[in-house]
Amino acid sequence: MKTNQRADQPLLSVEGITKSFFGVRVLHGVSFELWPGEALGLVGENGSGKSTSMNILGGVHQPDGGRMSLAGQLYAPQSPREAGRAGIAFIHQELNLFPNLSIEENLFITDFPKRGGVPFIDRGWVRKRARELLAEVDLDLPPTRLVGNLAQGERQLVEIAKALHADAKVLILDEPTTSLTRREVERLFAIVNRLKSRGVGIIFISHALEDVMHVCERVTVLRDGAVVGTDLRERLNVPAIISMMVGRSIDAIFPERSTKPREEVALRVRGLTQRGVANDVSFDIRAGEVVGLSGLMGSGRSELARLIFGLDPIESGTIEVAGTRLMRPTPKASMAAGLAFLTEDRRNEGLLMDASIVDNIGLTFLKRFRVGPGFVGGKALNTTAGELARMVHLSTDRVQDTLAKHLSGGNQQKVVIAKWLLRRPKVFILDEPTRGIDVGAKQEVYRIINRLVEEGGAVFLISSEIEEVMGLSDRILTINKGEITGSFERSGFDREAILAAAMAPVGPKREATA
Amino acid sequence: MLVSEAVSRRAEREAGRSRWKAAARFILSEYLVLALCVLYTLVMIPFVPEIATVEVWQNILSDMMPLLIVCLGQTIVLIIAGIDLSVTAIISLASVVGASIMTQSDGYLSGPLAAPAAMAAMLLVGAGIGLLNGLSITRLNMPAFMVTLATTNFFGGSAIWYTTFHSTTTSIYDLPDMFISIGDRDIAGIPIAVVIAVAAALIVHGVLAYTILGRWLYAVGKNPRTAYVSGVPVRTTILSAFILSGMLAALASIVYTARLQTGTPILGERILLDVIGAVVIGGTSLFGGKGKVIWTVFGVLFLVLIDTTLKLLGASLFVIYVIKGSVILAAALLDTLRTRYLGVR
Amino acid sequence: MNTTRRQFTIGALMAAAAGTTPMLVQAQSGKTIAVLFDGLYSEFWVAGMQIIKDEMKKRGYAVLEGISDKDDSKQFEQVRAMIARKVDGIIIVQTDSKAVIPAIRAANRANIPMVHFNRPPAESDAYSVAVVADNQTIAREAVLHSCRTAKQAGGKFKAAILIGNLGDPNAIQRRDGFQEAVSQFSDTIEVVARIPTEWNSDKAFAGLTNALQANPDINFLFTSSDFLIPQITQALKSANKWAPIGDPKHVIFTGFDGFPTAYELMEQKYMDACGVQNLFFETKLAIDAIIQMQEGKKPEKVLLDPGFAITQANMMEKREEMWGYTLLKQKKSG
Amino acid sequence: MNSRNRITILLLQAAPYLLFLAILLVFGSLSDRFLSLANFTNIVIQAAPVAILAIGMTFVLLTAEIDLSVGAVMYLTGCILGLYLGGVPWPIGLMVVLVASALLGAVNGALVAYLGITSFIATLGTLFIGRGIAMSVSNTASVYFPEAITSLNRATVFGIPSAIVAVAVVFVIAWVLLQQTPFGRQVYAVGQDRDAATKAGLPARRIVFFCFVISGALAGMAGFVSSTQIGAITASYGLQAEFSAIAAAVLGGTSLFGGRGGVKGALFGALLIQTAANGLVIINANPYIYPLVTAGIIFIAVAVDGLRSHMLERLERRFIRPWEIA
Repeated sequence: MKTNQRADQPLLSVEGITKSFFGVRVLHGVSFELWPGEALGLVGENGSGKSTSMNILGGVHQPDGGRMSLAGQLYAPQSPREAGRAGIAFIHQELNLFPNLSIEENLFITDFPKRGGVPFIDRGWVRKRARELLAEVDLDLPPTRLVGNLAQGERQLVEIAKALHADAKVLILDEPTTSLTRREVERLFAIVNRLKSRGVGIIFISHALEDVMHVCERVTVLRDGAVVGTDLRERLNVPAIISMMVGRSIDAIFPERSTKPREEVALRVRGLTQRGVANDVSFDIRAGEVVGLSGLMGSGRSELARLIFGLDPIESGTIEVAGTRLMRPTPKASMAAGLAFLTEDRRNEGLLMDASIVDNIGLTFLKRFRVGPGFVGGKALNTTAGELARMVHLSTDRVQDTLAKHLSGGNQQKVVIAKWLLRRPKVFILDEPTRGIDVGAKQEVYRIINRLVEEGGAVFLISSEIEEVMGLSDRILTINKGEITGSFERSGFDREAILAAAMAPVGPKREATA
Repeated sequence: MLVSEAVSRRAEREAGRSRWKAAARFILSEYLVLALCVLYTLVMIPFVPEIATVEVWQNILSDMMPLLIVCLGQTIVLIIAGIDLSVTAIISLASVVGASIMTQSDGYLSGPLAAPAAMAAMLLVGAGIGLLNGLSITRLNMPAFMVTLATTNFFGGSAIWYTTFHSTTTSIYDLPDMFISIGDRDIAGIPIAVVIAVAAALIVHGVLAYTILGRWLYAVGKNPRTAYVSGVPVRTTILSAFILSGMLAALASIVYTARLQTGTPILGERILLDVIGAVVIGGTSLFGGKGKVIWTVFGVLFLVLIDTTLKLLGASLFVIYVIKGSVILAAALLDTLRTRYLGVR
Repeated sequence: MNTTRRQFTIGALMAAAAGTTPMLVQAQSGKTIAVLFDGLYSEFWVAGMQIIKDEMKKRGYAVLEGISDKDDSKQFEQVRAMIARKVDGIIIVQTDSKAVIPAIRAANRANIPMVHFNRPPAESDAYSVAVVADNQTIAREAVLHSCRTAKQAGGKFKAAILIGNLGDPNAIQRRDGFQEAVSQFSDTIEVVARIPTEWNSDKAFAGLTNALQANPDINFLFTSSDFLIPQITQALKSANKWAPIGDPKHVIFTGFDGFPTAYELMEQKYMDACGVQNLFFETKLAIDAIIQMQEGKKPEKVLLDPGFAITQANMMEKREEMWGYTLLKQKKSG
Repeated sequence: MNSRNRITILLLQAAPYLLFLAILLVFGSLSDRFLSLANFTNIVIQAAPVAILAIGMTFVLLTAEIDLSVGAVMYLTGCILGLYLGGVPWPIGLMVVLVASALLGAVNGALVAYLGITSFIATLGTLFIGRGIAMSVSNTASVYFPEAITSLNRATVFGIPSAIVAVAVVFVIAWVLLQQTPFGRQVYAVGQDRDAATKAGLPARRIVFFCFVISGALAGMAGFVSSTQIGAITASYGLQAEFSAIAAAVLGGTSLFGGRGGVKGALFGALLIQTAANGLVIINANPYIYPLVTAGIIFIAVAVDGLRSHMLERLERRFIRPWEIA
């Protein structure tokens, strides 16, 4: 194998990197090596430490301990720009391109070549160089095409071309295939292979294990902030990788629930379809039941929640809440029917950061405090908000004069939960309810969920932490590419099976991958 | 309410450490503008002794009133992070429409009902233009600035054209006494105009501070996404803000028209600077989510105070322009520093 | 920390700046008069304001000035401020003849004499004195001279008029004077363009340029004010119609007001006639009226400046009465 | 559905041109003088000052800012030119005007880019300060320009009227600056996403600052051209000029939110507005409807733009089932 007849030193070596956030250790000594001309697959569940490791490599964060070296030199980038200059290109899922500029302009935006003494862009040179770069990434487009007119996959290739222009030695691709069509994926692989042959090292982060197996010579599996194993592709297969990713469940403590799901259906979804987002999604949630939705990044988990809550339009399908059909779903109509929706984007959709706790909590149900013609009973609202704040164990009782932005992440999330509890929802859709909050706050959230269910509410729980979904749910649905790919009863919960279902191929028939 | 309380709270925490913290708290408080008004008045007394007379203060009060009414509407619109440039055209159009209805030389109506009907029509003009602005913004996805720029040109032009059908000159005169009395009569010693403005201010304050709509307005201004996800009828809220702004401009038009006893189509043409200036001086932010009636009252007071003293001194127009422009810049700079100061900690 | 100091400094500076500027304009004790114009948009107003101010100062008055920038509401506030300031008289130029009436009433109530300079208010029961030129007659006489010139030259003439702000009675009267004159010569002169200028030079320029485009054969022009002369000159030059009397391309041109530029054009034979308002006489009438009213007398409500038409024929004998010529002479000598 | 969307967007994109065509057809059928070369020359000459202003405004709008002070800059530099530079040869006069107006633009730029004041308020303040100073130096009286300047209006270069030459020169320079220099392309990047541009290492503040300088300088240039045309300026000179400029730029497809548009659009917008105004005169329309027609055109153009960006936004959304969309 090529990887065995390697050069005498690795291109990049990472040794014992540790990192803590707010006193919580997220990386417990991550080590791996990347050799010139190889692609290293980096896999692991959400929260296993992939992103943090890559952010450290890309200069976004600085490690607490350990060392890195790049081509034999000590490598300790203080900023993304420094990392870029050292030859590490990080291509994020959210691309950093200007859609209003052409391909070539995006390639050279920071360092346009000028023509001799005059300050004009040397268009001829730019065009020529852009063509070369585009040819290298196999993108047969005029360099003058606006990036805004490109498909997602094409934009990604432009980003790669940009990395090539910067003469990157190491290319980090973060979930590069999730938003690509199969043909675009094939093309990406061809380019990756070409780059390898030129000696570029590639770190390929993906949940799509088939893709990883297809393009990477070696695979490193991370779990709980540490490397569980690195091996050659030939010695691995998808089930083996999954079992390495999952390991044994550890210490998550999920409070017991005393009640069983009731008979009546709280939420009934039938044939929900929106082109490009969801396809023929049907399921029920009963009162007093927690249904978990498990899926990988880009599987359409959050998108499904948004469709149900009426934030995005739907083409066909029906939604019923406690027997009432939502005719034209909008947040207002959904709320009136008894739905509540905790968004994954707390900062931009969940809270008014510049408003007080009371104002945030009251927002969902001001009419409940209506006095006379449209007035708000301020005292009643304050009292109720105070009660809710105590119920969710908010750190402060100064609900009137504490701004949301001054709270910690966990407390912010409690405010979001409180504001929805104000409506006493029949069905509570929770999208990543514990993202970015500490362990104690997580426990509180779990407790609140249980209490809600015990009182007859239904919960639709979306989480990227499979532990959480398994610990809380009565039933688990798996989703991939906007389709439901599996359903598991509590008695039949099995991590590997669930993960396998979440990775089940969907969509148009995939070409056979050798 | 929110920001200032947070500020004073933060300042409280740090109080006692050094003297400048107390000064900072004061500068950041909403009473800064009021204090500046007092300071300014005291400074001016040696130069314009009349400033200490009751009559001048009556003038200041009366000059403030119509401007304050327009500014109340602008405050509401700025709270939702919009802007309403069309208030000037609304004032002008409402003025000539109202006058054309009630003028006693060949108006549409005569008798005791003429004046109330005319005033109702004026308010309707304001509400209608506000509705058009609001619908264009919420339904056609147009930026408030461009919408109201277009409507201000359109209805400003319409006002001038409209007048030609009702008068051989550019204004409409001979309004009923009942209407004119708004401009020059008192109720229990208080001019009617003041009563109207104070009532409008109290109502707007009530709406902003105590009603559901008020909370929706702030929520939409702070973050329309969050508001929408929380079930706030964002479009209706934006629509209401522009309708309210239009109606308040029309109400101001009633006071202006009554004061001049004449409907003229260029009535509001020159007051846009004063309107936006006064609201911004008061501390309302152009970025939305922040604004209070009392701030606007202080802002209007400050602007009118400057205006009045300069008038009393016979200062030329250009001095007035330069000073007003500088005051607005200073207020904006103060606000930027204030936000930065808040943002840093 | 620095920020806060800076904030304080800004506040202090603002107060200080506002506090010190007015010191320059502080008036001394004694009698005071307020001169409130709606703008100083042309030399007529600049000269009028200057003459009134000089004259009043000469007579021992302190003068307070105020410009409303065509905002009647603002002017009303200015009048009230002047009343509060207890001035001894107000000379005013309003924008709208009707909107000024509440201001007259307020002055009446405070017993402060008010004189309208050059623009009369609308009819009302309020008492004030207006000094006005006999616009209609002056315009008619000047245009009549041009009409006769046209008739003599023979052939058909296409006429254009630049009309002022329709809310200004003076503009209306000048338009009517023009109409009266040309209607007497309807066999020779046809009016093809009536250009509204709203007393705005940009609009006048664009309007005339477009009118010349639409009617390239315009050869008779009347402007309701001489302050538009630069724009007219430019428009005619661009249309290749700027030629002196005698040239076949010459446009018979009648002015109004009696500006220095008008005199120059007459001298250079580009302008045929000009209706002249007697500025010196009008300022004298206004000042006399104010003083009489202070003494308790009640002058006529309207004091007329008969004015006159200066033409190529009577230019030499009449020019001494033309304020524009006087100003020009002063400028040249000093 | 997708291709239908694209067609709708294309239609919406073409809407201003269709509007222009409609104006030409309507006025052309109402008057035979309208569709003549002489009249179009006339239109371009009259549109020249607004076109130059709009080109300057485009720079500022591209960075998602706004400049309300351009009319005041025109007036103030016009006063300087007429009052103090009467005797100098016009090229020197023009240079002084350009330098002075660029400095005024720099004040705006500093207030906005470095002191962080919202551009709307900052330039509203400088608008009044500028007008106040101009009124004080001119005593609000008319300011006359000497023959050396007013004769420029009739000057031609190879038979082309000077105003058209001025617009052409400004247009070409602005176009080259925006399209062919690193600065120009970075203006677009900053306007599209200031944070991303800063992250990418672009000097966003400096770029915004220079856009205000350019807007100021071109306001001076526009004032100079219009001075040669009207021969004298009064205190109402330049009032509302900022709105004409913004309207022209927006009509030509420049977004108020930055990053989209260009100087071609500004030129087109100015011509569209002037063509409508000219047509109304030619058909001898009631002068009172002029502002109504102009406002109506602006309204339609902005509404079309709003719908278009709404549709684009929907198309920009990321999909998880891309094969269903492509």
